[in-house]
Amino acid sequence: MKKLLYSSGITFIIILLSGLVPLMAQEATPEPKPYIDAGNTAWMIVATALVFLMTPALAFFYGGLVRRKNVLNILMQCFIIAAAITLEWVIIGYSQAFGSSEGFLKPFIGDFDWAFLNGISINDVSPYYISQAEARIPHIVFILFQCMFAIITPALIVGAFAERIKFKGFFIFTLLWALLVYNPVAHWVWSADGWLYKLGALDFAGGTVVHINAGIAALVMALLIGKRKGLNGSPTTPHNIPFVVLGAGLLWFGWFGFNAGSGLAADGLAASAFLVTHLATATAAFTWAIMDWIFHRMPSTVGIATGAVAGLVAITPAAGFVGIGGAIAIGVIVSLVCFFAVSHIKPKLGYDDTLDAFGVHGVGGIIGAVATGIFATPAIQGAYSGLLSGNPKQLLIQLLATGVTLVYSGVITFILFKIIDKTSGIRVDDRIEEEGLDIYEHGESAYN
Amino acid sequence: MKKLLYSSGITFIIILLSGLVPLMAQEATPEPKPYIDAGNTAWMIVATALVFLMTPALAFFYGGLVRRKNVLNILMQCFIIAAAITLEWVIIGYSQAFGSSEGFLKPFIGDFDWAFLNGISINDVSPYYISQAEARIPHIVFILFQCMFAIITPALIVGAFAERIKFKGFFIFTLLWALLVYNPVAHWVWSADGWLYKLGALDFAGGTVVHINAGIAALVMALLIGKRKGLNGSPTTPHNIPFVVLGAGLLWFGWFGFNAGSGLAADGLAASAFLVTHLATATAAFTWAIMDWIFHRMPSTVGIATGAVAGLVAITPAAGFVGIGGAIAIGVIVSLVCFFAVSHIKPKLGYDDTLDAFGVHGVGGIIGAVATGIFATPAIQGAYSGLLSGNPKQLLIQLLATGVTLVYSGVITFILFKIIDKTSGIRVDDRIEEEGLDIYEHGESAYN
Amino acid sequence: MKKLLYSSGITFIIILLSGLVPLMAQEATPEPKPYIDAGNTAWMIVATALVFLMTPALAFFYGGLVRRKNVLNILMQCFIIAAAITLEWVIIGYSQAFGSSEGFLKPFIGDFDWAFLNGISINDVSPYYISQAEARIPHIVFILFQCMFAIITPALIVGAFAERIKFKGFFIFTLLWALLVYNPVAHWVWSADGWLYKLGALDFAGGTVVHINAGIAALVMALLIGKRKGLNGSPTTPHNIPFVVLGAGLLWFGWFGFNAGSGLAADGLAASAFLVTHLATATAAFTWAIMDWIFHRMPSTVGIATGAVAGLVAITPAAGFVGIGGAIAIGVIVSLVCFFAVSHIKPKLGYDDTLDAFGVHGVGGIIGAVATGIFATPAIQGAYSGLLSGNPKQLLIQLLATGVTLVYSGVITFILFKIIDKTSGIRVDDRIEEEGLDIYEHGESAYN
Amino acid sequence: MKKIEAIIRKSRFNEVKNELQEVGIDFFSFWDVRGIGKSRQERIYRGIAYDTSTIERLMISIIVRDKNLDKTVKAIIASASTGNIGDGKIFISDIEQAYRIRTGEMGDESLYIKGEEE
Amino acid sequence: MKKIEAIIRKSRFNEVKNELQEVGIDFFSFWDVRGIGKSRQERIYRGIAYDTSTIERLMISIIVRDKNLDKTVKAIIASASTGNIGDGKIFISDIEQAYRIRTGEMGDESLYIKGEEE
Amino acid sequence: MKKIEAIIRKSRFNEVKNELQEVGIDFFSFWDVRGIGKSRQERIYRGIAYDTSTIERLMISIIVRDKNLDKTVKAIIASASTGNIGDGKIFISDIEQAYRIRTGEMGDESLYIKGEEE
Ligand SMILES: Nc1ncnc2c1ncn2[C@@H]1O[C@H](COP(=O)(O)OP(=O)(O)O)[C@@H](O)[C@H]1O
Ligand SMILES: Nc1ncnc2c1ncn2[C@@H]1O[C@H](COP(=O)(O)OP(=O)(O)O)[C@@H](O)[C@H]1O
Ligand SMILES: Nc1ncnc2c1ncn2[C@@H]1O[C@H](COP(=O)(O)OP(=O)(O)O)[C@@H](O)[C@H]1O
Repeated sequence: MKKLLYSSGITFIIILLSGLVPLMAQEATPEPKPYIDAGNTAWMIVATALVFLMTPALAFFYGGLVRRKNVLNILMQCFIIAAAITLEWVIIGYSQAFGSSEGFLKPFIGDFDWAFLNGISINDVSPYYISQAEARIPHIVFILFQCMFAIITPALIVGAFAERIKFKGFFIFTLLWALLVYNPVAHWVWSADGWLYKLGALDFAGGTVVHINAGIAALVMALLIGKRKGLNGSPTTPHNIPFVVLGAGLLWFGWFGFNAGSGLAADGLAASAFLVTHLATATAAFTWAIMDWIFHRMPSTVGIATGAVAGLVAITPAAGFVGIGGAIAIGVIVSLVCFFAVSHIKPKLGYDDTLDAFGVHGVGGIIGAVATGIFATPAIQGAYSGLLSGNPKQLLIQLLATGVTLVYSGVITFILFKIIDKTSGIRVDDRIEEEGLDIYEHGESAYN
Repeated sequence: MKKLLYSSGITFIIILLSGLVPLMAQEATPEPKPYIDAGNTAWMIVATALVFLMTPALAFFYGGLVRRKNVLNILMQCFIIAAAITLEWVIIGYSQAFGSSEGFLKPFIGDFDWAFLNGISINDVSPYYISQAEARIPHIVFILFQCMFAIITPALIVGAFAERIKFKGFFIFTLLWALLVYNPVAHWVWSADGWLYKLGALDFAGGTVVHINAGIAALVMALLIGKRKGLNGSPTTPHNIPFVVLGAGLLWFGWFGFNAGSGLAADGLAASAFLVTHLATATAAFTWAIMDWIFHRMPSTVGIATGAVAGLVAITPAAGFVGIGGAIAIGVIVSLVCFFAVSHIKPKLGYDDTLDAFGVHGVGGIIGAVATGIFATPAIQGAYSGLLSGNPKQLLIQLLATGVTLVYSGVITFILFKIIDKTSGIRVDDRIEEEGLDIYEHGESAYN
Repeated sequence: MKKLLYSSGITFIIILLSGLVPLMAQEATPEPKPYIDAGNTAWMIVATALVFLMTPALAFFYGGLVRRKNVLNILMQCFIIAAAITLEWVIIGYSQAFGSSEGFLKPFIGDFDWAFLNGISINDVSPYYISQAEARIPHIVFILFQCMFAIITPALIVGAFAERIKFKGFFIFTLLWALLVYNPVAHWVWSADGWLYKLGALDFAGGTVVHINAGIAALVMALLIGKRKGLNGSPTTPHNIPFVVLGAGLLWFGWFGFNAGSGLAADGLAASAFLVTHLATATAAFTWAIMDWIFHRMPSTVGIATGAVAGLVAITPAAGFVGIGGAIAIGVIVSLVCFFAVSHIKPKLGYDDTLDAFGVHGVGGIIGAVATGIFATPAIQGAYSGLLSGNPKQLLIQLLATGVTLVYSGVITFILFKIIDKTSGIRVDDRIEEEGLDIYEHGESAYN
Repeated sequence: MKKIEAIIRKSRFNEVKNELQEVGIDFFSFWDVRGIGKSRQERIYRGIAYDTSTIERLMISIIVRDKNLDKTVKAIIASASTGNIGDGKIFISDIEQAYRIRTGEMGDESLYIKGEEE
Repeated sequence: MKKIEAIIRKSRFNEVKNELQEVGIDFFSFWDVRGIGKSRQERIYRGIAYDTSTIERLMISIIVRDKNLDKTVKAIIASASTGNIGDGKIFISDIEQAYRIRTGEMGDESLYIKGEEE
Repeated sequence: MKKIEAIIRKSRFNEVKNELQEVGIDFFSFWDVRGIGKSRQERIYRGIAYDTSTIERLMISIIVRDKNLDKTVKAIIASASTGNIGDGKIFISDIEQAYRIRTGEMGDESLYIKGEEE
């Protein structure tokens, strides 16, 4: 924690000193008359559905990794997140994340104007767009697309405290975290008013907002809630590896919506994002298999699935900015780093991040965010370039955005944990941990 | 049964008395030159695939809930429905449901003109459309989209008589039911000639045609086939709850095609239908979890999945007519009512609707159909409003459509059961019920 | 083998003799200005994702059929194919399959111009198109769509040598096979320069390139690697039939992208391809169930799932050329033939094609390729007709393409096997076969 | 001490469990087994029929003090029987020694909770 | 009466079953077990190797009348053996009493169907 | 020879396995069982609560030569105990005969590998 604070502080200072903070505001050029285009809408509706599917997919990816007695707890957590965050998003979340407000708060959080989607009507054109100025999608589709991102982000955290958290404590945490962490950070990075956005931070599909954000929260939670009993640090055996593969397969599938949808149109940019997503994922999966092969003389299924997810995570922020070379580089790097983070660093540091939510999503997200600053090329979107295209500024901005997110999300998560721990309690009794959360927290057992 | 007949009778009379049956025929305005639009077609092809996916999804939802010895029987039933109804639909079903005929039968059933899709060629534009008069989809896409509805409807019924029906009897029943119940009712409600359609009954994506229709058939079948042996009314434990969640997750995913596709275009209406579908489902799932929490101090996975499905069912007829307020209201109401229907009323009435096909789809469908009459708002489609928008007529029409469907489907189902029971037999021997249908009806066991 | 060589030789001669090889080159008509159309792009992005999903789907279809101790090995093989072939495709495969070259090699293989997708930029329009000359998709989408085909083809072969192959040997084989068999054959049939394409061979979505190609390789591998130990030819029981059904359901779903996407546009042709795909599959599934019913007095789940896959395979090459009559005929024929191939011929010939990769994909692909030559009708695409539409030439061309693919793929597979067997070894030790590949090849067991 | 191993129908489990609790048997273990029985049932695999009929049963294992043997057996027979072929069997064997892991208690003592003796 | 418990390879099950039927043993129960053996096999979990080698075996439990003991054991040994390490074990113990749940029959009688005695 | 059947917590399996190897017990079989215990836990099904509390345990079955009985039992008690209710039980019974399927060896001999005797 300390180190993180420290290094992100330094980054901040560097940027200030070097006067590198011109407002490279990507201001909307005055556009003729935006209209709803059926082709773009068709794609974005489907992309939204695909991103929705990622939450059940994640539930299976995680659910297969835990022990048999805790699988329903994981599924239940993912399911209730889908339900509750949808409500939260419609009621207030969207307004806070993507609405605008006045005065001091403007760069930091939206106001309540769009609460209950107030004033947004069926034929409104999306005010947000990326690659097509006129042929746009309905505003409602944008809201829904973003809703699915708001859902999956807290679901990622679940992996860190799996097998030992009280359902009630988990639920309160998730709701508060969505309100106090996700919505503001989304505003910073993606809202047209957001300060990181105005600073020029690049995050195509959610490296900062989704993965770093969730990853650091996961780490903090894992550290605070403590290790599972009686394991002495040895990993538990996944109870159903086919489910892990099913989850990974569906994640890969849904992630095409996540990344290729983030251009908000069905065009060359979507195609490019799809390509680099697929390529980086394949590369990362393959690299992980090679590492397994080298270190253990055989590639493992859980390993290759983990590698694929790591690749998906890392390419996410970069998907709309990098080309084939960048994609392959990102795939190789993320797989190498995550492999060691998970297999060497974690055991040494000795925290119990049950399903490597930090080791894969946090680490992968950081790599992706930084790599975006390195590999972004104007060949994809003319306006954006990274270090290797002669724009070192971008890298610093990416580091800043990463650092800020780590600090903010980490600190608020810390505070939330402490409050909930003191009030409703957050860790289950030993007996429940031993006998399994499924029976004691949900009155069910998975297989009968 | 009696009560239902009675109350729908009353409704009928009320409507007749109050002279509320003007032909509010939504006649097609003379349109310039409809053409096939790639954007709309793109979306509708995908929507069709999504609705197709709902049948395997349902198979897993149901299959996970039964006991281990009967899971293949459920999967097999869903699978053969997909196969056989597709053939039936192409051969004759589409023509009867959406074709027109002459004379007395015109409002009730189509003729054989489109049998074997005769005369429909590859570049024909769909004669059916909802939200885009000119930019339409190919006729064949409409046929396929409707084919998937024709498949899933009888598959829903499967839940009622699960774990004790002869495969042969089931198959004959399903085929006859499709011909004698599904096709006519679809014609009444959705064909441009249908009498309920002309009356102004609103059913966006199948509350009446799909869910009420299947739900009441399920109830009648459950009552007639009798309880499973040796349970004394206590529920059996689902054999694989992750499968239930997988099914629910895929249903939720596929249902976006079902509801957002029912506008037959990729536009604001599709977006709105998607939004209210997602919102009502989330609300219903969340409400069910809360009920579990209140009544049993813990939320259950099967519960939240059931709540989600109930929400999906209830929003179906309303998806193209209600706004956010209506969606939330529908989600809450359906969850509360179904919760009590399933947990309190069913045990008291003592019929054995194995997987609550009636308790969820029948009850949910009725709530949805009625709620459409209450919450429909001209803010979504200008031409349609419900009670709360000052159009009480609509509510009566919805009640009428509901009542008529309940009576018609219930009576024909009753007759079909009796005939099949007398001829090929419909309930398996005790020994087969005890040892499981998988081995005795299919020569297989699921897990080895 | 001998017979095959023989008969395809004869076919060749017939064609030469009858002078039937005019260059019926379907040359691109000079088109105005092709542009990227959002509607077509929307559909093709989704179709690409759907075809991707087929590989995990296949993994479950196959994985459920093997014994519990080998399921991860199957999943792992499919997963690493997805990863490695993606890399191979981007690096060199696409260029070889769809690029052009100069001189003698032009009709047989592309050169390295497009290696690493060199020179293909984000807004390039696809040079390949089928049904829309101007409103096209991005080149990158075409590359990705084809990438998914390149992935699933070697994955199909996996079924033949399941439960007894060394992972290393398998991996080397797959990579070489992709380079030496898949890429050239794809070039022959689908590249604008390909000799079979120029000859007029019809293969809408991959009957020759995908299914016959993989099927014959599967047969050769099964023959060469030998039977599994200790089975005496009796089939093993599938360890998880619900997984088989899940796989079959997802395959059916994904195949809509495979076939309806192969027209590369969202139009009437896509609709028609979707229709005949769905219809042929339903027919084949139903036919298989009837066969089971007749021969064993009960229809089995594995049977109906197998029938569906057989139907999907057979309709694949024909999907863009045949109408409803052709689809039903193909469905019935493929199911009858595959039923006997799998249940009667295979046991008699006594080779051990573990999961019937040849019996279903090889046989089904041949039937489909031939049936295309019989049933192709100008009612679908004006330029193409088959035997029944008065064009017997087409049938001969189809036979030739089939024969050539059988011979080429068979021979190269044979050579590859021999080389790998001699060098790195290809069959696992008896002990590993007995205890399961999951533990000894991947260090994992599926269920714990 | 005696070990009672009963192979029963899965569908009778609830009845057996309740009946055992009636007579004061609170602890036992059970697991799924498959039985080979006389009535062969054909299996089908892609059009090939082969014969491996197995039926699913539950194995219940109860270790009781000698004095509780009779009533336990009676309770099982009463609650597990349907009168149809396939009701299963009960086998009795001798247990020489028993330990409660938690406390290390041995013999009869390990089988009941002191002060709760029925 | 004796209880025969045999731990065998899963892949030999069909042979064992057929051989048992040959010698007239029509009823038995079986279930999956895992065995700990000497040959350790490494497990991998996300790059961490750990050691928990277990192998899958089938446990077969047959209760026979004393006179059938020998032939049953012989039948199992003959059919389950491959000659390689890991073929498994057979253990014999005494059964004091047996009941047929359906009829309440006791002892030897409960183990065969009258009139069908081989 | 004696049969040791121990019902232990799944979470203690690794400890037990290691401890057994410590004392030279290299072979045993185990499988999942469910236990009925006193502490009832409510089950929920779609809003209906019903009572069927079962807990998951592991059954370990070890056949040892008489001389190894004591140390094996001690090893299990030492490694499987947590001191909380639910630690499980150990039951000892007699085994009359044992065979090694691979070789046909009988009795004590079948239980150890010659030349490796500890
Ligand atoms: N001798 C035996 N040894 C082991 N298991 C047995 C034996 N006899 C019966 N069983 C088990 O009991 C189950 C039911 O017994 P069965 O003999 O079919 O019932 P019934 O006594 O009513 O005819 C069988 O499937 C098998 O699992
Ligand atoms: N003493 C024992 N107690 C319980 N199970 C045993 C014992 N010895 C062997 N087994 C079981 O039998 C299986 C195979 O036995 P093993 O000794 O490896 O074969 P072999 O006798 O051919 O060397 C083991 O995996 C284990 O499950
Ligand atoms: N008499 C018995 N017969 C069979 N199994 C038993 C018996 N007593 C306990 N068990 C098994 O042991 C498990 C744990 O035993 P328990 O009595 O709850 O532990 P403790 O001795 O610490 O109170 C039970 O769940 C059950 O599976």
